[in-house]
Amino acid sequence: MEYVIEMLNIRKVFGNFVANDNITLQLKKGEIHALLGENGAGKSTLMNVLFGLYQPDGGEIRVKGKKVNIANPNVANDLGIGMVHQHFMLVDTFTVTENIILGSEPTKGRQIDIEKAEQEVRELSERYGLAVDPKAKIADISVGMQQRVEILKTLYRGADILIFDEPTAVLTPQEIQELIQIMKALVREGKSIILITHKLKEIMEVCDRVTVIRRGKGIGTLNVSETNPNALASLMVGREVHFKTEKQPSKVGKPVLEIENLVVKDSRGITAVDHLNLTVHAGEIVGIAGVDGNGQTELIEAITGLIKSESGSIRLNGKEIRNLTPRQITETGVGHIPQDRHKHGLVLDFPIGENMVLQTYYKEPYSKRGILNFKAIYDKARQLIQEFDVRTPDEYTKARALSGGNQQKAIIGREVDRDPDLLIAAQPTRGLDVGAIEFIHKRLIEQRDKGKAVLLVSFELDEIMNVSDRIAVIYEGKIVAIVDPKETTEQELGLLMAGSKRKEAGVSS
Amino acid sequence: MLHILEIIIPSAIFFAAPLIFTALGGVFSERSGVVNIGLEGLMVIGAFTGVVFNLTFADQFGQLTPWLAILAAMIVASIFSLMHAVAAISLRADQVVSGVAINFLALGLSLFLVKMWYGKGQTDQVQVGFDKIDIPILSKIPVIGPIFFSNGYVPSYLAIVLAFVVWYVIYKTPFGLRLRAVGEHPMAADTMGINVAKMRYIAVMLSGALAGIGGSIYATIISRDFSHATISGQGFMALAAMIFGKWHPLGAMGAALFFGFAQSLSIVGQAIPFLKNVPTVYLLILPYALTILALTGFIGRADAPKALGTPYVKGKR
Amino acid sequence: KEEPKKEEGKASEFSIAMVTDVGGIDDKSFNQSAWEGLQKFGEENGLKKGKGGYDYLQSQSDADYATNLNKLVRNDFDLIYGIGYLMTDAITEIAEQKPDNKFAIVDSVVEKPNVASITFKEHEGSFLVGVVAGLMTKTNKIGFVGGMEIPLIEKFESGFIAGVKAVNPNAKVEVQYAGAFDKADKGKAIASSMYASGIDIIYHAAGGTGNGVFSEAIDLKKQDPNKEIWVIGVDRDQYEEGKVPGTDKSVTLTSMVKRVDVAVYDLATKTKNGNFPGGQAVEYGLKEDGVGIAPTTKNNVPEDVLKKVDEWKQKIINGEVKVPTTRAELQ
Amino acid sequence: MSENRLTNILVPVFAVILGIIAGAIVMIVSGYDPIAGYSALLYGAFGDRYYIGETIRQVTPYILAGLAVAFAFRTGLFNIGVEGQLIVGWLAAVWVGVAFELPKVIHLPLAIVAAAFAGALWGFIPGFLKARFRVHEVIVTIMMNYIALYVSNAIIRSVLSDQGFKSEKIHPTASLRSEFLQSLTDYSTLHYGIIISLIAAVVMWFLLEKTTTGYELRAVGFNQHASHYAGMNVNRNIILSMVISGAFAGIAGAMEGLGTFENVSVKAGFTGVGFDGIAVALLGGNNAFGIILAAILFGALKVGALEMPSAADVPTELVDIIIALIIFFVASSYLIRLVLMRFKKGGK
Ligand SMILES: Nc1ncnc2c1ncn2[C@@H]1O[C@H](COP(=O)(O)OP(=O)(O)OP(=O)(O)O)[C@@H](O)[C@H]1O
Ligand SMILES: Nc1ncnc2c1ncn2[C@@H]1O[C@H](COP(=O)(O)OP(=O)(O)OP(=O)(O)O)[C@@H](O)[C@H]1O
Ligand SMILES: [Mg+2]
Ligand SMILES: [Mg+2]
Repeated sequence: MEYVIEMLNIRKVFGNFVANDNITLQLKKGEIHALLGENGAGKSTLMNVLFGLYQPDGGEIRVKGKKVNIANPNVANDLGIGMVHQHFMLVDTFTVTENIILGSEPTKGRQIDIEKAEQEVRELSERYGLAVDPKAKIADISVGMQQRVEILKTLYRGADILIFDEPTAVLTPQEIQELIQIMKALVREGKSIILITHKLKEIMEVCDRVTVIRRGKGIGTLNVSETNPNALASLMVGREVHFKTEKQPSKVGKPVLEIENLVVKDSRGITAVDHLNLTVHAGEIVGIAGVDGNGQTELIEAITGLIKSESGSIRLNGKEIRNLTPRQITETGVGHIPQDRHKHGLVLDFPIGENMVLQTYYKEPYSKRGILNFKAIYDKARQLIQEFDVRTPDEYTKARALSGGNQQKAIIGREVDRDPDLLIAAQPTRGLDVGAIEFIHKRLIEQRDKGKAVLLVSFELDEIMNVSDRIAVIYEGKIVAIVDPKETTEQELGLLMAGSKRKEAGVSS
Repeated sequence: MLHILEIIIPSAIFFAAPLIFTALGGVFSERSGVVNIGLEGLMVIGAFTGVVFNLTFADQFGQLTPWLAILAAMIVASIFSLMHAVAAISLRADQVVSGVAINFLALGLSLFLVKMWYGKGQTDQVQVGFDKIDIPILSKIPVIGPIFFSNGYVPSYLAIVLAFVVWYVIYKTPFGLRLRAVGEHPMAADTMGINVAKMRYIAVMLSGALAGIGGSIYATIISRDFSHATISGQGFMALAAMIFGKWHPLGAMGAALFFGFAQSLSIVGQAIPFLKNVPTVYLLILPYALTILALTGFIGRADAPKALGTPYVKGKR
Repeated sequence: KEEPKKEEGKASEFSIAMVTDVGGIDDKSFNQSAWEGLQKFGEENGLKKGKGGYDYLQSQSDADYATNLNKLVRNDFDLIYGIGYLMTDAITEIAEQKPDNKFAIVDSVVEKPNVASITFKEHEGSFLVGVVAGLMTKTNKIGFVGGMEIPLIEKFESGFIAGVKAVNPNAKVEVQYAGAFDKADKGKAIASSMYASGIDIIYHAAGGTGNGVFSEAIDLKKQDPNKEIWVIGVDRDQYEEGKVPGTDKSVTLTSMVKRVDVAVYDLATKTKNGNFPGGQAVEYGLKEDGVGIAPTTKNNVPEDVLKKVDEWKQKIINGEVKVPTTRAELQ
Repeated sequence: MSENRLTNILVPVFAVILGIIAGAIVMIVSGYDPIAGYSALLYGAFGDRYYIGETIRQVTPYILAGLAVAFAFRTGLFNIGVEGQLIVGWLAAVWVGVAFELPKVIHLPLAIVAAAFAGALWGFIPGFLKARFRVHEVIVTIMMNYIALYVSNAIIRSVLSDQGFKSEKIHPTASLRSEFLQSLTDYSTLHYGIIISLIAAVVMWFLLEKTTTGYELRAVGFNQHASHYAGMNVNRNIILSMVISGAFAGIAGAMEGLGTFENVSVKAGFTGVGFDGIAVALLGGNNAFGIILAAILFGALKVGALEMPSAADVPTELVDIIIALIIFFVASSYLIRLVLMRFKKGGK
């Protein structure tokens, strides 16, 4: 059996914490090999070791049978190893081409030969079907294209062993399908791929074998054809996991959120939300399905007051809240789990405790006559940490030190605890493992069952289908259809999201 | 009117030249992600070295002395900037703190040495300086010639040429691309096999070299000696020029020229008849007020390199 | 460091010390002059430098004046000088606190019984260099560059203008203030603009800012050796500062010297002899040789002009001519 | 946790020790006697009650300038304009001190408030421009320093005196000086300002750490987006931060105007206190208690240095070198931490 990569008994320790405990992973030539594990299981760490970003504290690495010492990413590049990182490694202010050639620039004299570079990028992108605009700035292109740039970076360097660290977490279903096709094409070209993903469906669809790790330890490697999602999930979590969250039929009450003819422009002044109408009632979860960039972000930011809208009306329990300040809107009874937890959700340098009162710090009992009451704040924090299973050494730990999943649980705890009439959840489970997803879905449904309105925005069709009571499809800033999840299919939704079909009947509701 | 320009422009250029050199140094350092509040101190070192070299070797090197003095200032200041580099890059120091330390150290050390070597608080005056020149041919162009190409100093023109060179280096060469990448997203650069620390070391030392030139030409052309007051605030003005110019070499040059222009306007203004009765204070604050107005009115916000000020630690997210 | 002469270093000697402002004892200006006076006195009286002899302390900031003066009091110096008008308040205060100590202040007046005040008639000296400028100008345009707009510098300005006008009513004097004593770049820019506008003689009373004036004049002279441009120095003989490299010429036309050394020496001698003029303000003018023009003036100024200068000097000493000290008096 | 705190305290202590050792090496290398040098330094700072008084007097504005820099720093802003804010504060305090005749209980506080107000105004401008136009506060504060210098000089000449170079002395009712403190310290210029600056340190600590406003300011300093999301008025907080920072700086000016000098004179250049404040703040780790200690160190070094040339023939500049090295070692605390960690591991 020919292995292109062998990571044998790899051990990696951070301080006193063992992130990788004698993990073994062997990659065959021409296969797509999944690496599966909970958040914080040590997947990224293991791959960073392979890519030369970390040095292992034990074990050995062989590339094509030869023992190697990967001291830095340069060595990895030379060995033909390329990595698409979980958090994109792109320079926002550079063009696509500049990002791709960075570090091995073609030159003409002393100068970068940018025309030649663009030509090469264009050729490469055509050859692998990775559509990119070589002259576009990274900041101006979609997440999907950014990812294609990441892949091109590795191909440009001639990598034949590719590591994808959670590439699909940030993609829309369409983009995921495209990526799957790309990976298959790459394998046909003789490349080998390690794929990290939390989506078992994807593993079943494209992978040949899967290695499961749990809490830093290797659990084993299986052939995908000989296993199933349920088995994989329990292997990785160590217990039974339910994919389909159980829920009672909804008891729909009066309208809580009513949006009429809302118009919002994005930061570049282009109309992003275009005369949009939507109603969310008490006791229901409305899921917004749509391809990224169809106005979801602007819609939510307009409702929560983060940006100003042009015209229309937004009423909460009958009260007009359009263009009020975020504070006024929060106080009217809106909770918001933001899409970008690092940018909006948390003050990463504050302790968890202080983050837990980010919306309420100025109110009793946390503040009296302008003076903070730390006892009340940290009592509350301890209670939420307990209730929402936030894994942290203590409530004084900086939010920065928590893993993404736990940061997310903290935010959800904070928002749900305020018991808002309307809870807006934007991509609440992005990048989280199945266990954490299950937990968060339960919490959303709990809110609904308490008679609150929930507005869920997600690119994950699974999530939308599972959790929502009604699905509103957004396309080019308008709600183009309202469908019942029980009466629709992913195919139909996909078509609606692509704007190729309209379901006029539902629109007015 | 033309006559006034013939006075204002050359003096704006000579005033701006030290700022241009130093601000270009700042551009290198900060583009690589290292804050450099220490520009002032690096200029001090440059001025000190330039003057001391000039005084010591004037007899040996004759007319070549000021040029060699610049070279010496460049080398010494870039070695001095190594302290900032070590602290900020290898020792993960707070870059502002280490820059402030550079400022204190530069002034303290150079005055200490002046006292030791010359037995007094300031050096003697340098005897061999740069000559004022009219650029051949160009200075003969009507209108433009007398305004831009007469009565100038070679280093002043070099400063302007250098700004274009730096622009070329930063925007057109692989080195520049890597430098900017390191300042925007060091981890991305790292994964592309670029040695982040090395790039930053080079950038900081370049900033030392250029600030050294700035300081030494200031001392050689303008003050002609070195004392505690020789460099007093020019480094901060250069820092302001760099930010004003949005971390862009040509922008920094433009901003420095703008300062120079405002400064000489405030001086020539005192001689313009209808401004005679304006109290001096208005003319004194003119350059600074103009800068604030310009920033507010039409320059607007500037975005610093994203990784500016953050030490790069491998594997840290 | 000079070896103290042992046999003369008796403890009972009269000791003197001074506090400089931030300029230090080599500021090429009044601090340096004062220190020279002190040194001369010390050497002539066989004192050694340091405690019990003659000494100085340099201030790093305005806040140090009082501390430094007090330090000298604590070190039992018999006569303590504060050099510069900036020290007025500090001397006033400490003289009050230590009525048994003797103090002196230069360039300012402090009315305390234990303080002797030394001031200079800078306007008189400036008048003389004004006469030189008025007679020497070819363009009838003359410049004055001041450091900061304070009464002291106004004395220079007024006296100078009066001197120019006295001999050459057609000459115009342009006045500019740099706003600081340590901005050589501004001095240079001002000089550049003045020379470019046809001014051929600049009198500076601007300390370090004046360095810029010299550097501009020298550079212009190097560029075109036939150019007739001049600088008039201040406080000390600034002939050397004006030396054009590669030649034996200097752009320094003359200098208005202010003999702080003479005054300081004088006072020390009087005090040693038991004639401390406490509570008095001694003003040093032309008559007392406290101000005047530098001896090097003859290098660049012809005999007949020097003769005229002498005539005016006599008139001032005789009281025939009264030199204004402020712009108001100048009118 | 507590081990961490110990390291945090040890780091500056080591930095100071290393700085002093390095200073000694510099003295030896350049042929001076380090023991004589340091004895003179120590004597000049704490040698007798007079010197102690002078040291405390010097510490007073350092604390306030340090607080001003630190306050802005903690909220994500770099205030290089403390120098200018101090100058206008000084001017305003003396103005009130000269222009009014009031009972002390009203006059003194009024003068201090005026200084705080003037400093706050000087801080407001860069704060406002940053909030409204996103203009970088570093440039504006640098420019405002020069404007403060020239404008206050012009006002001293034309308003506070008749074309003179200094104002009249303030009325005793506005003075911070006291016979008692002077007799205690043998006529040093020590004044009650030290109490005010210590109170200011407590105020800063309390404001930032204990109040709702402080919570907002810190949040905005760390993450403007999250603060906006949480309903805070980001622009208001930026302005507020600069205003409070400026007020501290203004009060530092009042200490000079109402205590040390009791008047204000035309300045030939910057006082340097504002720039030293940056170093004090950084050395003090931007926290109130640390700033007090750093200011004491700074004040003692500065005042003590004056003794070195006459007593040990060492140039005063040596102290600047020592200060620089201390700051440098604090900045490079990572190194010290590493060594400390080694040490601990070895010890176990
Ligand atoms: N630089 C670091 N310093 C300290 N601990 C770290 C560091 N990087 C990772 N860890 C620890 O190692 C564990 C594994 O992290 P890793 O990023 O490999 O997890 P992962 O499996 O990729 O998780 P996810 O699914 O969330 O991406 C984490 O729980 C974290 O506590
Ligand atoms: N500087 C650090 N010191 C200690 N631990 C760190 C540090 N940086 C990262 N970590 C660890 O890394 C982990 C973060 O893991 P990671 O970012 O993979 O989580 P994630 O769920 O993938 O987050 P995200 O949602 O942002 O992708 C945390 O568990 C944290 O303990
Ligand atoms: Mg990961
Ligand atoms: Mg993750």
